[in-house]
Amino acid sequence: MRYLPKSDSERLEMLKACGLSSLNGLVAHLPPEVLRQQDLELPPGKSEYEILDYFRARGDAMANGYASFLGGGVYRHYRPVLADVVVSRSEFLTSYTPYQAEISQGTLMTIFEFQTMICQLTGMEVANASMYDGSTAVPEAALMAARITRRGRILVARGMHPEYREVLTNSVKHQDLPVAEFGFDPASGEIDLADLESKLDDTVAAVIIQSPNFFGIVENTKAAADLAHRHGALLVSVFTEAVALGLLEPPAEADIVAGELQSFAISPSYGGPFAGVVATKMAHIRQLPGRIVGQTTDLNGNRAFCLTLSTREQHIRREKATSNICTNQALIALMATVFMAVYGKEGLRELATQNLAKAHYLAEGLERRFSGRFFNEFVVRCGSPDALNGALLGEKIIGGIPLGRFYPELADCMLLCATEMSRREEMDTLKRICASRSESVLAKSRV
Amino acid sequence: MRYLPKSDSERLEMLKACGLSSLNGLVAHLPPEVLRQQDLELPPGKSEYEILDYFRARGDAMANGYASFLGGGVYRHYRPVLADVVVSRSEFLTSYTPYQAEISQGTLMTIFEFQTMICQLTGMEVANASMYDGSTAVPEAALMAARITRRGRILVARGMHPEYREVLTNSVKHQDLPVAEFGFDPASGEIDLADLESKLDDTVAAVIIQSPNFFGIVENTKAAADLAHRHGALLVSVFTEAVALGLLEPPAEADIVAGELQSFAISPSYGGPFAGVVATKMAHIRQLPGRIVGQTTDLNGNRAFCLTLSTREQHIRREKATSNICTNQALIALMATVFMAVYGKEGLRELATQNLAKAHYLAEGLERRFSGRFFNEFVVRCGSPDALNGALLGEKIIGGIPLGRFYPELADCMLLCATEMSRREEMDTLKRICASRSESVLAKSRV
Amino acid sequence: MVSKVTQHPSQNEPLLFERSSPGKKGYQLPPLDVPAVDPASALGSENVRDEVAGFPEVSEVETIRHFTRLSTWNYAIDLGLYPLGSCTMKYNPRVNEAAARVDGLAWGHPYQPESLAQGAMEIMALLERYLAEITGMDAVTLQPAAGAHGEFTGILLMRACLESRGDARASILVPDSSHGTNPATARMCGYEVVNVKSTSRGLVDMEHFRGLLNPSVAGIMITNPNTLGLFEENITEITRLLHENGSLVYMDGANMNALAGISRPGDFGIDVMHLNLHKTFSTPHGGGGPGAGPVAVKRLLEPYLPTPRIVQEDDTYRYDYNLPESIGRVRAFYGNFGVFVRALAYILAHGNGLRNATLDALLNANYLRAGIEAHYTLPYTDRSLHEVVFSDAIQAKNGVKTGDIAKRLIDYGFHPYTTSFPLIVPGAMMIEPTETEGKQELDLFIEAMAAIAKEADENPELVLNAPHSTRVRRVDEVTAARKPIVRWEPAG
Amino acid sequence: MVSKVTQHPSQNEPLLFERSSPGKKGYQLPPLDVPAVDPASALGSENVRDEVAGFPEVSEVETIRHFTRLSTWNYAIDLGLYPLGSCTMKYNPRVNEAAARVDGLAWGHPYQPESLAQGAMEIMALLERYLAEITGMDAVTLQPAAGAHGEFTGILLMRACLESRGDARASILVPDSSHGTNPATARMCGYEVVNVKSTSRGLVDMEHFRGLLNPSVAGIMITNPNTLGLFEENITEITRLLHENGSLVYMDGANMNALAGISRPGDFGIDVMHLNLHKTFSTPHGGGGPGAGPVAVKRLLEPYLPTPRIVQEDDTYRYDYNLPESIGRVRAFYGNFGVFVRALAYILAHGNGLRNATLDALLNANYLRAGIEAHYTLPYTDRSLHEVVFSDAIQAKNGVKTGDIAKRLIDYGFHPYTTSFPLIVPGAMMIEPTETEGKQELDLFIEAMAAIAKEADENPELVLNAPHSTRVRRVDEVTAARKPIVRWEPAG
Ligand SMILES: Cc1ncc(COP(=O)(O)O)c(C=O)c1O
Ligand SMILES: Cc1ncc(COP(=O)(O)O)c(C=O)c1O
Repeated sequence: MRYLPKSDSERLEMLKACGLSSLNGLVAHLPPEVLRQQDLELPPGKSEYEILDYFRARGDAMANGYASFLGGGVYRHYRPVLADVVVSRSEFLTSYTPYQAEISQGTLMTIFEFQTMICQLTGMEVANASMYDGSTAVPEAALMAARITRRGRILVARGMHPEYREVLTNSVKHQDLPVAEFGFDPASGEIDLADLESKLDDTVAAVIIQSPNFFGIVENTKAAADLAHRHGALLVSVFTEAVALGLLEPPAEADIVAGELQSFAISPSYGGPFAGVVATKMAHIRQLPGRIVGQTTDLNGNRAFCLTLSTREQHIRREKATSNICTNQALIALMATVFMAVYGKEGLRELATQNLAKAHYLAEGLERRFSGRFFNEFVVRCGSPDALNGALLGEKIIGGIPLGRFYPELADCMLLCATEMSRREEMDTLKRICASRSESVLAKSRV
Repeated sequence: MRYLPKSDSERLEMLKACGLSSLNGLVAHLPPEVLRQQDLELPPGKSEYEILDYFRARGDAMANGYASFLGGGVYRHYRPVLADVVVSRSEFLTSYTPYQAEISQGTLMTIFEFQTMICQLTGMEVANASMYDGSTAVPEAALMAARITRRGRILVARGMHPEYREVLTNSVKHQDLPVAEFGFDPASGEIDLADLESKLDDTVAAVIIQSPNFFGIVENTKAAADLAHRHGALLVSVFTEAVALGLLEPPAEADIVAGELQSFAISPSYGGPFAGVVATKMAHIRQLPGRIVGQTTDLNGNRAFCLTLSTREQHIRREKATSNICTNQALIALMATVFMAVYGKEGLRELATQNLAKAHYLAEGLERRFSGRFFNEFVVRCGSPDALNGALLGEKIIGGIPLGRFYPELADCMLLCATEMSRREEMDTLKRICASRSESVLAKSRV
Repeated sequence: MVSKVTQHPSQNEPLLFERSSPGKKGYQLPPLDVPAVDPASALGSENVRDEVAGFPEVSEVETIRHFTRLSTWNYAIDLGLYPLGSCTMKYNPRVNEAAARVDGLAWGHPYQPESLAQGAMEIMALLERYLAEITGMDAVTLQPAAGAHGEFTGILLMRACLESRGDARASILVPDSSHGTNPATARMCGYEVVNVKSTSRGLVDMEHFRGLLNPSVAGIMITNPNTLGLFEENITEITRLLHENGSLVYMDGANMNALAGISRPGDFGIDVMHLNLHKTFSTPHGGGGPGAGPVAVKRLLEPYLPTPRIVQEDDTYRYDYNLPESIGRVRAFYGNFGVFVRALAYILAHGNGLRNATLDALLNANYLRAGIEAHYTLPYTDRSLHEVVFSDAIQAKNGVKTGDIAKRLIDYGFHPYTTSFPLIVPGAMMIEPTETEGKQELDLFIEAMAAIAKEADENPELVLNAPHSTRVRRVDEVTAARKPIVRWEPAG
Repeated sequence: MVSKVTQHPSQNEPLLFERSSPGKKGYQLPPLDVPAVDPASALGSENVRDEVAGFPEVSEVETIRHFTRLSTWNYAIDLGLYPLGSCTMKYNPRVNEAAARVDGLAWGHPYQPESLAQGAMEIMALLERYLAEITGMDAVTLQPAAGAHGEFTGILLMRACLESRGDARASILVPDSSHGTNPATARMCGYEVVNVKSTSRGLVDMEHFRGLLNPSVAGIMITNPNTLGLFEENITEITRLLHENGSLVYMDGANMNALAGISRPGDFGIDVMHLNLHKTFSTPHGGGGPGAGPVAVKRLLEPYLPTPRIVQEDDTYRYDYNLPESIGRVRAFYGNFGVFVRALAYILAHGNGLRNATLDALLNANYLRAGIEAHYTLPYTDRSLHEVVFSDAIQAKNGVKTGDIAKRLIDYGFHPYTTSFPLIVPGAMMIEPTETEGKQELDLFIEAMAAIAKEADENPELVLNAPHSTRVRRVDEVTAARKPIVRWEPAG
């Protein structure tokens, strides 16, 4: 087998060195009842050509050739060619966590750069090396806030991604950290500050908001922070669309920022692998979950980098660790790092500006459900989202995310997203179909 | 512009160091009549996304989704994933010719391995580092033979690839080296030894044959060599289908072997870049064209490799060089090297055996034009090749190469090729269409 | 004489920020095909930042050079043996990378209609089925993003099951040789951690274990083979006793590379376990991740698996969200799909020959053990499976610790083994070669270990100051932690 | 103090053959879906070999490690400045690699029907058009595989044209600063080579040149800017005189990186020229190739261009083989198509901004020149275009030659410049930075050159024995040539 670099004669020689005469001797000491006698019910091993053919055929059973206006936490953005080039370097792809600093400076320095750029984007002072994804970064931030404040309640905005909210609730459930929600303004789609205020008290560890929120709407982070802080709670600001940070004020008033970097050169890849991150103020660094790279010097006094503050982590602290996370999403975070390097200061802004323009072009003429200011996603009222999406599929367009599943009160709405990749013709087609449908609905209602 | 790593302020600073104040100052000394005033009539520079879109669209205007039975010097073979992985390494992709041995040992050692494996495959004792392709390797071999024998005439088999023959004739035309052809046996498709013998005399520098020849037929290299040698001429053996060497006796009786390695993990790529090679006996090494890597030692006595015998080459010998070749096809030869490493001894044989089986399956039931033994290509008589190919295109099959363009006497024939990639169903479809057409031809002729 | 490695120039490179200069560009966007929108008016000027201060400005060529140069400072599997115990650093087949980049898969959006997602769903369904077959379990969720996340999910499943019986119970048993994620996980699921001692042979101390069993015990998190590379010979007895106690058995499957095709956890009483696709199933570690930590369960835990689950109806796959007893999502979307593609590609490549890979992994570990045994202390001497743990006891007498020997291995051209784990072995040297190493590479490692043992004896300073050949010398981790500098800031 | 580079471990690796062991495999083929055929009976047993004796047998993981390790022994553009004069080692954009791998293009067969090849044909037609625009010529053939092959093609075209006038003539003028391929080519086309002297300013000696003109002169092969990086200021006069003499003018376009967007050869009297797509147009050198050497001609030479030519009719491209005056093919198929894709991608990226790239290339060369001038002899002092040629005259007094300085540059982390070319400069040091270098990298190079000049003065041995930091020390090229070992053979 091509992955096994041994000839049979080498195997025999090696067995001899082990005092054995056959491969079975290697497992002869296992209790007989645990030794499986049958072969695994798997097909015979395949060649790489068959394997590629198999996956290509599966790929063909996906949405090739469709335009798409899906967002909702996963965004279609151009992926600079360099991202794949860099992560395909064996030295990044096939290396382990950089515990041995002297032969891992490459990975360590890229993480240090990642941490720095996340700080620059978010207005925080320290970022970790990555979390599994945005959704799992949120409960980590919540737990962090609970440790910092020594309080035991979380308030989360209903405008945060519904799956993120679900993950949050499920994840902190058994750590005495009940999660309550506060609403959004039914007109603007922004957080309902009054509702938040009414639910805040001195047991609340953190208020969690997302901006732009699930509806694409830019939240008033400052106001939320003020409210939270007034009650001694922390503000956790969450982002799912990192591109927005190229244009929006950084959530510097927040105490913790948790987010998802999928938009930064990371393939949608049917939902993962992505890269989450948690960033905060230096005051809270010892409560951060996950790995952190720090700058130091070597024996000769030269600049060097290493993993640091590992006494927060499970491999040192076991049950007292800040998190159980071990493997993170390093290579994916590296893609995001390459993305940030490629776009840079001007590029990220131009990219964000293009997203803004595309989404506003798309929104023009559609019936927006909320009045709040939006970045590259927005909610439209469209009667039956499923029916509209069906009509769009006929034009090889994947429409928006029907919102009824997540928000029963928005059952007649869908979430549409446009990015720099959305083409004007596609958007025009979508708008045409929308218009013709609402006319025909109108026509029918007239009958 | 993203490929220009300078800011404007850096440009100014650098200009200052050159005693200039503007970029135009760099060309101010050119005669005014040569300075172009207008901009180039090119479109504005494009982003990488537009560039990729452009080429993807061009790729869609090709033969995606078609099965193909084309061969004739370019073969469809599986390409091991490692080939692209290796040649995508920056250190191979973006390095120059390894003149500076101390920082080029990687390239040098792979070429040494390439040369060795070519020798093992061909039965020769030395191979060069690569030629442009098979077709241009042939005139180089012819010129080499002329230098070695100090004779001035070439005999080439009509069964050699017609485009190779044309390149040969055109290339040696002005070096007092007339090229004459000898025929193939109209029944077997093999070289007509009698015709060859009749044309041989003591002015002939080389007899050039191809095996398997353009019709896919295995030639009697030994007999041709005997004849050539009897008249003091050299035998040059050419191959276009390197996979055949996994199964066929090496042309060790030849004095020079010239060939094309496209079959070894090199994309058909609409005809290039490919990798040619010339190999020979050690006695003739100083007449070889192109680069050669040799083994030597470094200052410390350790094994090292370097380009060697460069006194044969144009950069040293100028008009007295063995060839004018400079840039060769190193990276493409590296793909072939990786291919040979991946397949190895057993693999190349199994691959060749599969090709043999597929081609013989395809041939079964078709009307073969020649009786000679064939490897993975063969000639079928099919009435109108264009009409048959048209019918096949309707089934998304690209049929064979119509031979009339190259051999008027074979105007009712096409050259078909099957490789390990040819699928039984596709072959069955081709055979079905062939059969139904010849029936309908029969039917018509009956009317 | 180090025959594995030689020094060679390696390019220096500053931080991106130190390469930056205002106006340099590494990007270009296609021209906007819709009217421009003024950010301040669309978003409110108070919401629009002036710039991302400090963000780099570099060109494309500098970017590729930057990362290419940095890459050359790393060790990697593609460069040589990476014998990190417990990490299963095996060859990452490149065809898997190609598979994961197939357009329709890489650009698949998790919310695209199921009718346009059948390819991805089939991949997930097939991977679930194969993992169930390999582990001998009944059902699988692919959602968890890594091993620790799988543990978390698994313990939530146990908890849900116990809760459905009316009592979540209070504690989880964790052998003292276990990985740090185990106790950390138990804690995150609201359980107290109770340590189980190991015997002098390195196995669960059955007496101690029996003594710990009581009605408050929710279950155990057991690693088998354990982190010493030893098969828990009493595993059927252990699972039987726990089940009798009304407890459930979680297995940390990080060491499945020792069992695949040989023995199935489902057949020796395991109720729930995770797999590390980035270990056993060859997906690349990528400098720390990503991974995937699918959780396999017996029927009794199936109702609690996270939402959604994939179900097949005729030839069509669909998501089932209607799972009233489910613990719900542990992650947005469906998991690290790109990692699933790679793992499935790996399973397809070996197919029913997976057993041969396992046997080669065991052979390599035992061969290394045999080669090194003369020079280092072997605290536990039962037959090793996929890894072997030595201790630095002999060398420590000379002041040379496992960490020093590890650093010296670097000079010999190897990535070190895992140091200081498992905790029950003082000065542990935990070595796992995996099956994708050839004899030549292993022989060089044995040679290096022998040479270092000699150095530790004759010239300990040499080892204590290692590495000597790297572009940075031994790195000061203490200062790094004491005065954390965790981001670049402009000078002055 | 070398600030560019530091030593670091680099993996050793034997030859593939030394890794080989019978039975190891790196491949697997899909099962044969047709009946097996016995080779001996199908091919004749006399035609079937027993085995490929000596061929390697290695596994996949060993193969990738083998080539990955070897790769790390190389220098590369992606690692740093590669200032080889005359070679135009510029950044090779990675998007070009992606473009060349687009399925329909990479799998295109040269004989597939024209109706299924329109994509490739459009690419070639567009590239021809853009190259004609950039050079100011009328028609282009893409067939030649490299620069030298382009020269060969171009001189054949000249010859065909002259023959059509009844006299091919006998000789070709070649300036003494020309590249070796020029005289070698002239010779291969049946012409005698007549050298033209250079003046003390490094330009064509007009007096000598005029004296050489006579009716047997077929033409000239001139490089402009010449290999000293200087523009031939009398170029219009030269071309005029040749045309008056009934001769034709070939331009070696290897140095087009100095002219693109600035000056067009077609506008200063050139009749035929080649371009090196692997220089000016950024396609990767790949350790020696592949390249492509398109030839651009004026109308008068168009009838002779190789067959086939692409012609556009309405929206359709087709091949025209009916070219009675053509010199015929110089290569099978249509040329190095994959290289065309890359070059076109490059042109599309710069578009009408190509001029800016050229100016930056000139700026870089002049900046290096200004930085180095104080330390080395500059034999020709006219303003440089894209490259500058120094000589080792000062250092040679101490026994330190251009080759030694080159080797010492390696210790400073750079690939050397071109040594010993052009031949008219004794001890030449030919430096071409290209436009894709930033100021930081150039400053380091200047620093290194200054430091080496100092070393050559104060400690020549240090330079004479360089490089000191590489995995192999200076390589013995003399023995290599004296006793050629050009293939591996089994020991014993
Ligand atoms: C034994 C063991 N358990 C659990 C884990 C945690 O797995 P992960 O890193 O994928 O979260 C590891 C990983 O190192 C391990 O070795
Ligand atoms: C001035 C000059 N002419 C011609 C050539 C030959 O080009 P190629 O190597 O592409 O054959 C070169 C290449 O080095 C060159 O520098």
